[in-house]
Amino acid sequence: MNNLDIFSENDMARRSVDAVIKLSEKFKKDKGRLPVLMEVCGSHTMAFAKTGIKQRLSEHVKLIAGPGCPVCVTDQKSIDAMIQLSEIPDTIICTFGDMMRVPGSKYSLMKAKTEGKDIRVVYSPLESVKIAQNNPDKEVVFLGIGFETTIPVLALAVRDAENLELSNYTIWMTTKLVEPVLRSLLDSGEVMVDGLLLPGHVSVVLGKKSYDFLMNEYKVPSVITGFEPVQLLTGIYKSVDLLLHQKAEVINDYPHVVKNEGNLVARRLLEKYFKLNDEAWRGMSKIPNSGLVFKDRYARFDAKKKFNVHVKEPRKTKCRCGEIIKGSINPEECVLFNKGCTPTHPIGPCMVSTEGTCAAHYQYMREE
Amino acid sequence: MNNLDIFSENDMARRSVDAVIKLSEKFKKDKGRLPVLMEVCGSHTMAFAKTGIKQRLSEHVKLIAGPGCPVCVTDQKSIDAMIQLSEIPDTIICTFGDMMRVPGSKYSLMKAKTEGKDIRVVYSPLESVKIAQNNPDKEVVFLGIGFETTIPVLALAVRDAENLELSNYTIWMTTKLVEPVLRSLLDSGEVMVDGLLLPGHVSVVLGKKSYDFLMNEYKVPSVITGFEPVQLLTGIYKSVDLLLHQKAEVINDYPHVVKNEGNLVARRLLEKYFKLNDEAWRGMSKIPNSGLVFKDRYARFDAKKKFNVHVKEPRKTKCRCGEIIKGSINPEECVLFNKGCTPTHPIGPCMVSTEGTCAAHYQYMREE
Amino acid sequence: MCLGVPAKVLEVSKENALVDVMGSRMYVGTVFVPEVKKGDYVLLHAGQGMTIVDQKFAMESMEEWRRVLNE
Amino acid sequence: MCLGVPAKVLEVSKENALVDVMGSRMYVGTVFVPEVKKGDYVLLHAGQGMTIVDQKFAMESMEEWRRVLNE
Amino acid sequence: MTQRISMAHGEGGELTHKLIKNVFVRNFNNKEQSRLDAAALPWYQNEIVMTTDSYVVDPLFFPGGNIGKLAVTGTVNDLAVSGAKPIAMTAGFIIEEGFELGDLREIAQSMAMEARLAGVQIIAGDTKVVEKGNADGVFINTTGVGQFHEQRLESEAIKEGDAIIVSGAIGEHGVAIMSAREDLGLMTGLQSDCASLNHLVEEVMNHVEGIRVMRDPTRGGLATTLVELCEDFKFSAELVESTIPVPMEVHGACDILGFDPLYLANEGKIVLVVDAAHEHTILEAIKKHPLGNGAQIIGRVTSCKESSGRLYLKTPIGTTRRLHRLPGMLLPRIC
Amino acid sequence: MTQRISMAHGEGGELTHKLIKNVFVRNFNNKEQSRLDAAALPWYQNEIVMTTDSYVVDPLFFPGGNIGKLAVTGTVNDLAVSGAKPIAMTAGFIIEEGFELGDLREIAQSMAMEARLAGVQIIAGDTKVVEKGNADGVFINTTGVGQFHEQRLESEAIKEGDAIIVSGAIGEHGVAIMSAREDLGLMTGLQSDCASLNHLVEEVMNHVEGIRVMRDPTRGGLATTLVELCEDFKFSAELVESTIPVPMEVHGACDILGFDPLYLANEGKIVLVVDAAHEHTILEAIKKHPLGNGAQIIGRVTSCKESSGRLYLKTPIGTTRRLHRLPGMLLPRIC
Ligand code: SF4
Ligand code: SF4
Ligand SMILES: [Mg+2]
Ligand SMILES: [Mg+2]
Ligand SMILES: [Mg+2]
Ligand SMILES: [Mg+2]
Ligand SMILES: [Mg+2]
Ligand SMILES: [Mg+2]
Ligand SMILES: [Mg+2]
Ligand SMILES: [Mg+2]
Ligand SMILES: [Mg+2]
Ligand SMILES: [Mg+2]
Repeated sequence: MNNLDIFSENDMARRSVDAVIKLSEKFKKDKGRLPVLMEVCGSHTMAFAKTGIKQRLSEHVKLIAGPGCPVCVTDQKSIDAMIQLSEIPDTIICTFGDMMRVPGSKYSLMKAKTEGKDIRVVYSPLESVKIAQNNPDKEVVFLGIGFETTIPVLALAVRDAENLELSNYTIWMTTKLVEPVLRSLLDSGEVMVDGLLLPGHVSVVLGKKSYDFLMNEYKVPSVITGFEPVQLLTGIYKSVDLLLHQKAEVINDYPHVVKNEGNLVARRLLEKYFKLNDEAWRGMSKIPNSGLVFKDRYARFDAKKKFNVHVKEPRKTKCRCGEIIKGSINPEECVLFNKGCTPTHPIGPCMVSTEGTCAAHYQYMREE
Repeated sequence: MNNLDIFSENDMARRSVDAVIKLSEKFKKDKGRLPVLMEVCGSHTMAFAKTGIKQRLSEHVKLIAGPGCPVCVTDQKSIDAMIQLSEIPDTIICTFGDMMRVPGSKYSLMKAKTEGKDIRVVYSPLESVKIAQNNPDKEVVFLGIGFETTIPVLALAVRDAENLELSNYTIWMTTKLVEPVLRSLLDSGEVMVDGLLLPGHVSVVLGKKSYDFLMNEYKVPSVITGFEPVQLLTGIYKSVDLLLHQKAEVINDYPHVVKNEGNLVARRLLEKYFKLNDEAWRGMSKIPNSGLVFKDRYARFDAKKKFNVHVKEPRKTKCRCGEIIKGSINPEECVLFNKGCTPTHPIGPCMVSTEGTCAAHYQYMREE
Repeated sequence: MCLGVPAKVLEVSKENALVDVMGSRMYVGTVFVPEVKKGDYVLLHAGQGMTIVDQKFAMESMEEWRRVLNE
Repeated sequence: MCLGVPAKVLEVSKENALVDVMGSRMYVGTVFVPEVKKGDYVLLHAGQGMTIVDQKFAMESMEEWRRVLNE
Repeated sequence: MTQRISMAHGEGGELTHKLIKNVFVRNFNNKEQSRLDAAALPWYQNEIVMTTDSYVVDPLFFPGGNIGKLAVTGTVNDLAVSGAKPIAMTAGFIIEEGFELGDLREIAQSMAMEARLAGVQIIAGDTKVVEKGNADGVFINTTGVGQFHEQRLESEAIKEGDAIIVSGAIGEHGVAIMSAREDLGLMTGLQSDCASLNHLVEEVMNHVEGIRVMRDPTRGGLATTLVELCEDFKFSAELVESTIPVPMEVHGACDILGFDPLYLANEGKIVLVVDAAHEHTILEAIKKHPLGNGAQIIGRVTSCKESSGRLYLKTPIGTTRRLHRLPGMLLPRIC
Repeated sequence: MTQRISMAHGEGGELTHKLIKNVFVRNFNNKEQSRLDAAALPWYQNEIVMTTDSYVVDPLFFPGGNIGKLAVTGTVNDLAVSGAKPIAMTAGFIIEEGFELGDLREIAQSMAMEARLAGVQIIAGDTKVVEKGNADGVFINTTGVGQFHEQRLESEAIKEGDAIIVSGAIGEHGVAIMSAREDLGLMTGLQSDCASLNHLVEEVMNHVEGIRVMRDPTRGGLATTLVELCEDFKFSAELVESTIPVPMEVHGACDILGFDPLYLANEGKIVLVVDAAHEHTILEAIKKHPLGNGAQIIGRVTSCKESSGRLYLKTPIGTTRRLHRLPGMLLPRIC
C-alpha cells in the first residue's frame, strides 16, 4: 500500500460523507435548497456514480455532470468523419479504446473493425507511431481526441513521427479545451450552478492559475478536485464551504498533483505543434478558439489535410447528449434512456463512453 | 459412359493382357530373354503400376521407366532456386500441385508455405495471371515446369499477361523437351532397350512426325501409346510385334488423339515467346537445346532475369533419382527406398511426384 | 508426363468452352483448338483443350484391336 | 476527462522510466517530467508521466482533512 | 529447422496418423480407445461411448449441406459406427469477427434440423469469437455421447473370408466440396452425401448379426479408412476395384484434377466388415434403408495373423496392388 | 447493414448472452440446461452431466499456464461447479498451418499433466489443420462428462440471507493474460490462477451441506457471472465491495488501463451461494483446501421473488449500486 491510498481509505471516506452532509445541511438551512455543483470532468461523474457518493448525497448536494468527456463533446460530424477514415484502403486507424463503440451515423469503429477494417486500439499514442514505422506501405491515422491532459501526448507522438521522418503518419485532431467551454457555458446562462468541481488531471497541464478567470470574471467558487473517494468528498466540502462563506475563490484541493503553473514542458511541446482553432462541440455549435489543430508547418501530419473525407450532415436523432454535457438535463429525462439506448445499443456517445453521463447512470445508478 | 471408355473396359483389358503375354512368349522363345521397353512417359509408369499391368507382365515384358516426369528430371539446383524464390518479400509463388512436396536441399515448397510464405497451387497457369492481376502490389511468379504438352499453356499465360500489360508477372522457366533427352539417352549407350513407348500427350503437341529421327537415325522401334489399360496393352503388343518383325518403325497407336503434324497453333504460340536453351537435367548434366526459355524481347516475363536468386551447389545425397530417370536402376536398388525415403519423407523428387518412379513403386508395387 | 483427359464440348464461346467429363463440368480454354465445335471431344491438359479427339479413329483402332484379339 | 494513476518510479532512463502501480509495472514516458527521480511518484496518463506527485503535499492535505473531520 | 504443422497433418493420411500417435496418444495414454471412432467411458460397464470432432470445412456452405449439418452428421456417424445409439451432443462454436449473423443462424438451424432427424439432443454449447483473420468464418466442435446397442460389434471375431461392405457410392462429399470452391472452376451436379447414419445402423444392428466392425470413411477416404481398420484390428483384406461404387461425375472430376476417388472424403457412408455367413442378410438390410441403397460388397478379409494388417486392391485386369494411407494431401496436378 | 459477429459477442457479457439466447438456445431448445455450466443428459436418472468449451486464449502461453492447461481446468471446473465429479473428457484441436510442433507437444503435455492432477481421463481426440491465417496458433475444444455427486446442489432452496462466497482473489487470470500481451507493456508478477477445482469442490460437497449453487467466474468476471446467477435463479443479491478479495497488482493493472477487476476473467475460482446456516462450515472447508485459502463471504441473497434477479454492490461508503453484465468488451482507455 502506498502513501496515496490514504485517500481511498474506507473509514475516512465514510466520515467524509458525514462531514459533507453536515455542511450541506447548513447550506440547505440557509438557502432553503440544495447546493448545486457541476462536476466539469467526466471522470468525476463516473467516480461519483461508481463509488456511490452521488447516490448517497442525492438529498444533500445536487451534482450536475458537465462537458468533461472528450468523446461525448465531439460533434457527430467529426465522429462520422473519423469512422469514415477507416474506409480508405490500406489505412490503419489507431485509437484509444474510448472511441471504439461510439455510434456514428452509420456505424461505429467496432462495427467497421468487424467488417474487416484495420482498426487498432492502443494504450499510448506513441504505440501508433511504432505501428506507422512498422507498416511503411500503410497510412496510419491516429484519432486525436482529448482535453489538455491528452493533447501533450499527441504532440509527443508527432515529435516522434517527425524524428523518424515518417510520411505515413497523421493525426485526426479533434481536441477540446476547458476554458472556452466553461466560458461558453457560463456566458449562456443556461446552466444554473453554485460552484464548479474542476478537473484534476486537466489541471495538471493547465495549472491552478489558469482558472483565475473563474474568480475574476465569473465569480464562481471552484475547487480543483482529485478522484479518490476522500478527494471527491473534500472537493465537495470545500465547494460548499466557499458557498457558505460566499467566497468566489479557486481552491486547489489536489495540490500534490496540480501545480500553480501546470506542466510547462507539456504546454511548450503542445504549442510547438498546435494552434488554436474554432471547434464544433456537440449541442453547442462552434466555440471560438476552443480546440487545437496543427500549425501550418506541420500540416503533413494533419489527417484532415491529407485525406479528403466528406460526410453528410448527420441525421437528427432523439439523443439529448448535447444537453447532457451542458448539464441541462439528466439522462433519465431522455426518452431513449434504457429503452432504445443502452450500452450494448447506444444511440449517443454519452451512453458508451466510460465517462459518459448516460453510461454512468445506466451502469451505476439504474434501479429497475 | 462415352465412346472412349471402351479402352478401359475390363474384359477387353484382360483379353489384351493375354494377347500381350502370348506375343511376348514368342519373343522369349526367339531371343531367350524378355523384351525390354522403356516407358518414356511418367504417366505411363504410373498407369502401368496403378492398373497392375506392370506387375502382371513382370515375367513377360520388362518395362523400364524413363525420363518422363517433369518434376523428377529437374536438377536439384533449379528446384532449390524455385523454392528460394518464395523467400523474396511480397511475392506470391504459383505452382502446379506437383511441385509442392518436392524436397529442396533445405526444404520443400510445402514447408515454405507452412512457414508462412505465400504459395498457391493452381490448376491452370492462367489462374496465376489472374492472381497477378488481382495483386498489383505483389510479384507473382509461376513455376514453369513441364514438357511440350505444358509449355504451350505457359506461353498462353504469357500472352494473357502481355495483353493485360502486367508488370508483376513472371515465369521461372525450367521446361524440358523430349527429343534431346531421348537422343542423349540413346547416344550414351547406358540404357539398353529394345523399343520405346512414346508419351501420348507430349505427342499431341509434337505430332507423330517429330519421332522420325528414332526410326531414321536410331532404328529403335517405337509406339505412341495412350493411358487407358487397353491402350497401354496395345502399345506393348505393337512394340513387341515390331521387335518380332525387326521393324524400326514409329507406330501411332493413339491416332484419335495424336496427329501427324501435332498441334501447330500450340507450337506457334510457344515459338512466339520461347527459344531453345541448354538445360541441366538431373543426373545428366546439361543437354544442348533441351529446354525453352524466354526470347529476349519477352525478358520482362522472365523470373530468372528479374530476381537475383543464388543457390549453393546442392549437397550430394544417396538419392539415385538421376539413374532412375535414365532407366538405369529400379527404385528398389536405391538403399533409401522405403527406408529413409518415403512419400511422407521423400529424399528425391521421384518419391514424391505422382509420376515419380519411386512413388509408383512405393504406392503400387511395394509388398512388405 | 502430362495428365490429359478427354472432355466432351457442350458449349463453345470465344477462346473458351464448357466441357463435360462424365458429368463433371468445367470451362476450359480452346485457343489451341480454334476449330472446336459442340459435340467434339477435346483432350484437356492444365485447363486447356490440347487437341480434338477423333472419335472415328478411336472406334477404328478399337475395332482393329478387337479383330486382333479375336484372331 | 482523463484517467490518471499515481505510479512509483523504480528506474529512470532517458525519456523513460519503469514505474510500479501496486505491483503492476510498466515502462512509461518521462518527457514531461524531466526532473523525475527514482522513488518519485508520477501521475500516469496514456503512457506518459504528466507530473510528479508531491507526497509531502499529499500527507499535508490528508492531515489537514483529518483535523477537519476530527473537529 | 523448426518442425511445424503443415496442411498435410490434417488430411487424415500418413502425417495425421503420426501426429496423433506421437503427440496425443503418447501424452493422453488413450491407446486402446483410439482404435475406435468413439471411446467407451470407464464407467457404467463401458456402456457409454463418446466422440469428438472439430469441423473446419471450406467452403462453409456446399451442395447438399453446410458446416452445421456436417458437424451433426459427422459426430452422429462416429457414434453409430462404434455400434452405439447417439443420445446427445454438445456444440462449440469458434466464430471469426465479422461473420454474418444470418449465416450463423442458418448453420444453427441446419444443426437443429439434422439433430432432430437423427434423434439427438444438442444439450450444451459454447461460443467464442476471435479477431478477424484468426479463424475462417466459423469452426464447430461437436462432441457426442451414445450408448452401445445391446447387440455388440464382434471385432474380435474378424476372420478370413469376412466380407467388406460399403453402404453406397464414394467420393461425393469430396467432389461436392471441390466444386463449391470457386478457384478450381469445377462444376458438378453432385451433392455432398452428408447424412446421419444412426438409424440405418440401428436398423441393421437390431435385425441382423455378424457385424464385426464399422467405420465412416471420411477424411482420407475409403482407402485410408480401410488401411487403418486393417492395422488397428490386424487383418489383411483385398478390395475388388470393379465392385467399388464410384459415380461417373466423381470419376470425371478426379480425371480432370488428377485425384483418386479412393482418397476422397465421404460423409454419409459406412464401411463394414461382416461375417460372410451373414453377408447377404446384412447387405439386404442396408440396402433396404434409403441411405444404403447403393451398398456393395467390395472385398474380403484375406488373413488374420498377428503380422497382418495390409490392404490390397484387385485391379480389373486381375492383378493386385497394395493400398496405403493418403500420403500427404490432395493437390490438383498436371502430371 | 448486414449484422455481423463482433469481438464483443465473445466477451461473455451482454452480447454473448443475447447471441446464445437468440441463435443457439432458440434453435437447440436447450433452455433448461442452459442455466447450468454443464447440462444433465436425459439418461440414467439425469446422473450424467456434460459440458463443452472452446479455448482461444491469446497468447497461448502465459504466466501460470498455457491454453492446454486452461482447456483442462476450464472444463473440469464447469463440471465441478455443476456439482459433478469429472470423469473423462475429449480434446479437439484446430491447428494453424505452421504452428510449431514443439509448442503443440508442450501444450499436450500440460493437458496430460493437468488431467492427471484432476483425475480425469482424456479419452478421445481430434486434430484438424487449417491454412496459415485461418486460425491463431491453436484452438482447443474440451468436452467433459461427469457424474453428479450424491449430495446434490440445492438451487431450488436459495433464500434470503444465503451467503455468497468466492473461493479466493479475483482478476489474476485476466491480468496475467494482459501482461503476457506485449503491446500493452504491462508487467506483473501475477500468475494466472488457472487450476482444476474439482477436488476442492468434492471435498466441500462431501463434508458439508447447504450449497445452493456454484459457478466459475470466467469470461465476464465475477460481476457478469453473478448477474447471470441472479437472473437464472431469480434471486437478488448484494455484494460488499470491501470484502471482495482483489490483489494489489490487479488493482494496479486495472488503474493503469481503466479496467474494473469485477469484470476480469478468473480460471481457478468459484463463487457459491450457500445456506447462511452452514456458511462458516463451508467457508472453513473451502479455506482448508490450498486452492481456496483466500475464500471470503462477499455478499448475501437479499430477495427471492419471481421478480428478483438483480445484483447490487455495497460500496465502502455505505451506498449501493447495481451491477450489470460486462457491456461490450474490455478496452484500454484514457478516460
Ligand atoms: S440516453 Fe442515449 S440517446 Fe439519450 S442522451 Fe443519453 S446517449 Fe443520448
Ligand atoms: S527412393 Fe528416394 S532417395 Fe532413392 S532414388 Fe527414389 S527418390 Fe531418390
Ligand atoms: Mg470423432
Ligand atoms: Mg467423423
Ligand atoms: Mg462456455
Ligand atoms: Mg480468413
Ligand atoms: Mg469416423
Ligand atoms: Mg462449459
Ligand atoms: Mg468454463
Ligand atoms: Mg476426428
Ligand atoms: Mg494469425
Ligand atoms: Mg463456467
